[in-house]
Amino acid sequence: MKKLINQPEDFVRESLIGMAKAHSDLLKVQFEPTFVYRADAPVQGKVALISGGGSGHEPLHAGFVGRGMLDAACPGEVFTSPTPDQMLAAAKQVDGGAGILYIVKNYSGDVMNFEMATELARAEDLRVLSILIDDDVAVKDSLYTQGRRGVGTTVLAEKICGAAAEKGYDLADIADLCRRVNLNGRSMGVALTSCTVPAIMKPTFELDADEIEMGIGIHGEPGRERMTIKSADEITEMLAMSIFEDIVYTRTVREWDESKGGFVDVQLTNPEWEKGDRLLAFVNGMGGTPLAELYIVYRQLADLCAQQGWQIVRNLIGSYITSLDMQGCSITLLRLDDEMIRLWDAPVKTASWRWGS
Amino acid sequence: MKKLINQPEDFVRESLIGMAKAHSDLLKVQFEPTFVYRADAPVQGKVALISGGGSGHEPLHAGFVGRGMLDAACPGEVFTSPTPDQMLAAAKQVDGGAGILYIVKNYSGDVMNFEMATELARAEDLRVLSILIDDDVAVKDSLYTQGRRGVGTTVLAEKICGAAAEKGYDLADIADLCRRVNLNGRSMGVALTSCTVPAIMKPTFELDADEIEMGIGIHGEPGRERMTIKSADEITEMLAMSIFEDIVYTRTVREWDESKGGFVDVQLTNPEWEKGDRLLAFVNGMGGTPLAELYIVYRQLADLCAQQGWQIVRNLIGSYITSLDMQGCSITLLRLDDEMIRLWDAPVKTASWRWGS
Amino acid sequence: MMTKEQILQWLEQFADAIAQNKEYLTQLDAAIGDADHGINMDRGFQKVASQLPKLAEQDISSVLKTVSITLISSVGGASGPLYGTFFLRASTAVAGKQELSNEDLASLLQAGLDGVLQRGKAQLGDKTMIDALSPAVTAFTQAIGQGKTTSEAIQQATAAAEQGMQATIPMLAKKGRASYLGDRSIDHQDPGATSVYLMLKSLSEVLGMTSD
Amino acid sequence: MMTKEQILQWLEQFADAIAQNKEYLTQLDAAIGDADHGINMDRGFQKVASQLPKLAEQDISSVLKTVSITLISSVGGASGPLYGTFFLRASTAVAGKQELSNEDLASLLQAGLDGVLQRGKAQLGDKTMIDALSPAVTAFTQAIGQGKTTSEAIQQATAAAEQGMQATIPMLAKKGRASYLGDRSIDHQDPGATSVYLMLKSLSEVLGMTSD
Ligand SMILES: Nc1ncnc2c1ncn2[C@@H]1O[C@H](COP(=O)(O)OP(=O)(O)O)[C@@H](O)[C@H]1O
Ligand SMILES: Nc1ncnc2c1ncn2[C@@H]1O[C@H](COP(=O)(O)OP(=O)(O)O)[C@@H](O)[C@H]1O
Ligand SMILES: [Mg+2]
Ligand SMILES: [Mg+2]
Ligand SMILES: [Mg+2]
Ligand SMILES: [Mg+2]
Repeated sequence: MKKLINQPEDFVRESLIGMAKAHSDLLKVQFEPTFVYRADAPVQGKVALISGGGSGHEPLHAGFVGRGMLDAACPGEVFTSPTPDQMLAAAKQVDGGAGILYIVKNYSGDVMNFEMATELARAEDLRVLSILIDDDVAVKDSLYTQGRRGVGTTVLAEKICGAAAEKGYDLADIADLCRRVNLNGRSMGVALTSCTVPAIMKPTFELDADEIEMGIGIHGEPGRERMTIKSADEITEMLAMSIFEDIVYTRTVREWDESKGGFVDVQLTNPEWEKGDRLLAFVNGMGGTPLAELYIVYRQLADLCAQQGWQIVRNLIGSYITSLDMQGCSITLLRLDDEMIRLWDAPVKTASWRWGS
Repeated sequence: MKKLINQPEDFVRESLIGMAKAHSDLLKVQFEPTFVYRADAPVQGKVALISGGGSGHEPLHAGFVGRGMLDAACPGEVFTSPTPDQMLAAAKQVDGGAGILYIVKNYSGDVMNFEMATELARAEDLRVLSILIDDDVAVKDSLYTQGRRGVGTTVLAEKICGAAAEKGYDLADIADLCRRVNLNGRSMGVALTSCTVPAIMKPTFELDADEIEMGIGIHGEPGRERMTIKSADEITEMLAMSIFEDIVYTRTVREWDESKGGFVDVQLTNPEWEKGDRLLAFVNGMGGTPLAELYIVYRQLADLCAQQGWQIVRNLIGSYITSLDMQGCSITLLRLDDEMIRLWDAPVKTASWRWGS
Repeated sequence: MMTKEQILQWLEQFADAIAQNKEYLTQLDAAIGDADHGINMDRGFQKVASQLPKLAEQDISSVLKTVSITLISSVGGASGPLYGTFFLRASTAVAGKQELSNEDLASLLQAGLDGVLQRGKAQLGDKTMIDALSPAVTAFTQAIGQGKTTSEAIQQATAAAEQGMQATIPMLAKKGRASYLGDRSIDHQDPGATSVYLMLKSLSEVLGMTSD
Repeated sequence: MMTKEQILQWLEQFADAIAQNKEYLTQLDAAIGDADHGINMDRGFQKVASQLPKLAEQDISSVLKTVSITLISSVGGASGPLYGTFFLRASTAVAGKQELSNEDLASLLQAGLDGVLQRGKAQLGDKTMIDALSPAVTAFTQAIGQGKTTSEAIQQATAAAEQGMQATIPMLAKKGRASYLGDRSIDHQDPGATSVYLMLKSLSEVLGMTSD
């Protein structure tokens, strides 16, 4: 395994220095604790959006810092949740007086670290809420697992909520919107190859030359099932069917309750989808997948959605939430409403995503 | 080797169908002969820009069809030049009455096919000019070789000339501008792994676990030199130094002469660069390279340029001209002038590149 | 009985054990997680180890609190908050003490365990570090209740941790990343339970070196 | 002498030879090019082969022109325009002929060679298809000058093409993709020269089957 790196332990740091040099008009990078923030932060009167998680998923999250998306991103080590001090320092840096929303992918490490950060921030009188993204239908139940992982919907939630913050939504409304996006998003991924973590330089898992892993997350975790490679159309159908056939999913998550001044358990249930619903279809590359292959997948996905009676009214195709050099893809379908569409179309200007500005 | 494909011979076609389905607002796809064109073509009174080449370099070129960039792209089979009938049909489709420029990467196949297309188009009274891109400093001389390959500068020329066409430049001026961009662009690439062509499903060349290929093109051709893997900083320095130290390069190319009504030999020489010159630095991923690694390379490149007394005033970091699933990167430096900077900053709206609109 | 010096020795010993088992822990995590547990723990405990000389002047509770803050701000992942919370609660449990009686040590361990349970919401049998930590705390408390010496009690706790660690092998994971694997998590040893065993083992090595 | 039927047989035979050597040609191209020469040629000649039945009614020149257009619009790469030009010029050289005398065949080959030289600007020794084609044309012309039969002449041309093809092995490439390799192009046989040899070999097989 070969990589364009120097010392593995400098991977995250040097990559962020590169970002800072390349995009000084858009963002700034701070170390110890490490976070990336909008060059013009704090934006007074605007709700600040912060996300973060292990590195290795680039462009997520640092590539999405800027106008119309995130105010700050907290990168951890590769595939390792960042720490509460990073999240707290970022919150202080970008707080524009209208409150802060942490967008958190549902992994035990991320959840615990962001919970600690929320407690620390609240103790310092920062108005922080946090919303979990848990959209991976590969994880069937939440009773016997950590609950569904946060994957592709994270990207969509950051875009939509970022636009809402820019338009002046208040903190509670953005938190509601973020929760709604999450409840309407469903994802499923497949790996053709393992990824290789820089500090290890060996593939995280071994796959035979004709094997694939179905139902993977974004950290090189093995998936739910290993199978013989199939055609792109068959793989797309398996991914899409897992999403289409997903049953109503209910889980208990912890959210900060402002009136109670602490975390409370909240039960959330995904709404059912109905024929005629409008969808955003997101075909995501895992980092080592050629763009042309993603279009082959999209081609089949579009047909399958049409057969199910769903309308794709927006799409996103490219490598936005990756697992280092892994080959493979994930599909995310988000059921849209008018408000989400308006916010999706709003301008965005970040290192890795730009339109309308 | 595993890919998200169906039958290898359907790779290009199915990928284009996916593009057509995903981006019907931006582009249309035509088969037999195959080309991709702007949904609103022909744009009356605007010079039409057409490029093309073998497939496998996505997003180049089809991902750059749209406002502010290309009017049409002619995709060949994987790594195989498209054919003259594609180029002729595309020219007829997008001709807005102000002439057509073919932007051609310098490979024997592309050159010969585009020359035949130019002859055919001229025979049908279409006003076609063509400009060669030959920016790869890994190819030292042009006397004993096919001449330098067209690589990263192609992307930059398409953006800059696309903006010029949108602003109403006439055909001769755009051809001059395109030639100027080419003469001021220099590129050099490295492969960490081979790519794998869908029809073959075996790596094009074999590299040991600790070997890299320096001075590669974009078709999985072996490079000029094979060496042991080095750190990202050392690799970046080797690439950058090849560009910095490039001697004045002169070659003879064939361009269409409108007064003579035929191709003529033209001698072109790259201008020397001087301290204080303003550069666009483009760090390009070869298709399988994680974005984070490209930023590590950019970080070192920015320092090296500063040490040489050159100012990076614009940059582009991402996978824009790829070799299927190859891991590795290329660096392109383009010496800018005010006009190029203005055109670079102009709006663009294509499937894979969008800003300001 | 356990002195401040022994606390420092324990932390040093544990940091060493983590460093030596860095690859092993990471391999365990590669099988059912994301291949970083050894790297995470080592990053944190190298930092702890480098701070130990400076901590010689502080009292036990402050030492443990510094360890907690260091781990929380440098380990990340799941193990960062969990080990961080363990040492934070441990620190609070022994506030003001200059030396630890067996009862003090028991409440240190119990408080640490309670913190990890609260933070991680895992239960015994979920295939997590709880499966090593919880039996260890129970064994220690029982042993001192039976009048065993610190050294004997901690050796029984370590044995319980080892058994608990091994008992994770046939378990189906219900918390942490391994839970995503469903049945495929079976037949693998939990990395977090393994690092907890190393923590207990380091403690018993330090306490075994002295007469009580 | 060569009839229209033999022209059609030749094209069929060549298409077969390409199909059988598709992988071999591609492997040769993988070593010093981009691993597609066999695929390119086969794509074009499969199309040619499928058109042959429809061409039975046309004259020799029209057959060759159809082949040319088919190759130009389906092969792509470098070999598409080069083989396309070869057959285009060959077609023009035999315009109006119902049968080809040895002299007609010589001018067909010479015109084809000239077209490839003009289109590709390669010279003898540049390690391209020219290195097989040019000696073949010379050998054929010489042989008929010496009064050899068509069959004998084409066998000598084929032998010359084979030698020319083998002679590309030690050459340093100066045209086409292989030229980028510099010294590393040495010790590999040129794929285009190899397909040209197959073209001549198919021709001599067809002509060898008949008495002149
Ligand atoms: N909710 C939890 N409660 C208790 N322990 C947990 C929990 N989640 C994970 N763990 C422990 O953490 C270990 C993994 O730690 P580590 O690999 O450092 O973090 P991550 O899973 O974030 O990569 C697991 O082996 C398990 O013992
Ligand atoms: N300029 C040229 N003149 C003559 N023959 C050439 C020239 N360039 C390439 N060739 C021939 O074409 C062959 C390669 O054909 P092919 O692989 O189909 O095209 P490409 O190089 O575009 O992939 C080479 O082996 C060489 O014989
Ligand atoms: Mg981790
Ligand atoms: Mg080719
Ligand atoms: Mg882990
Ligand atoms: Mg080739």
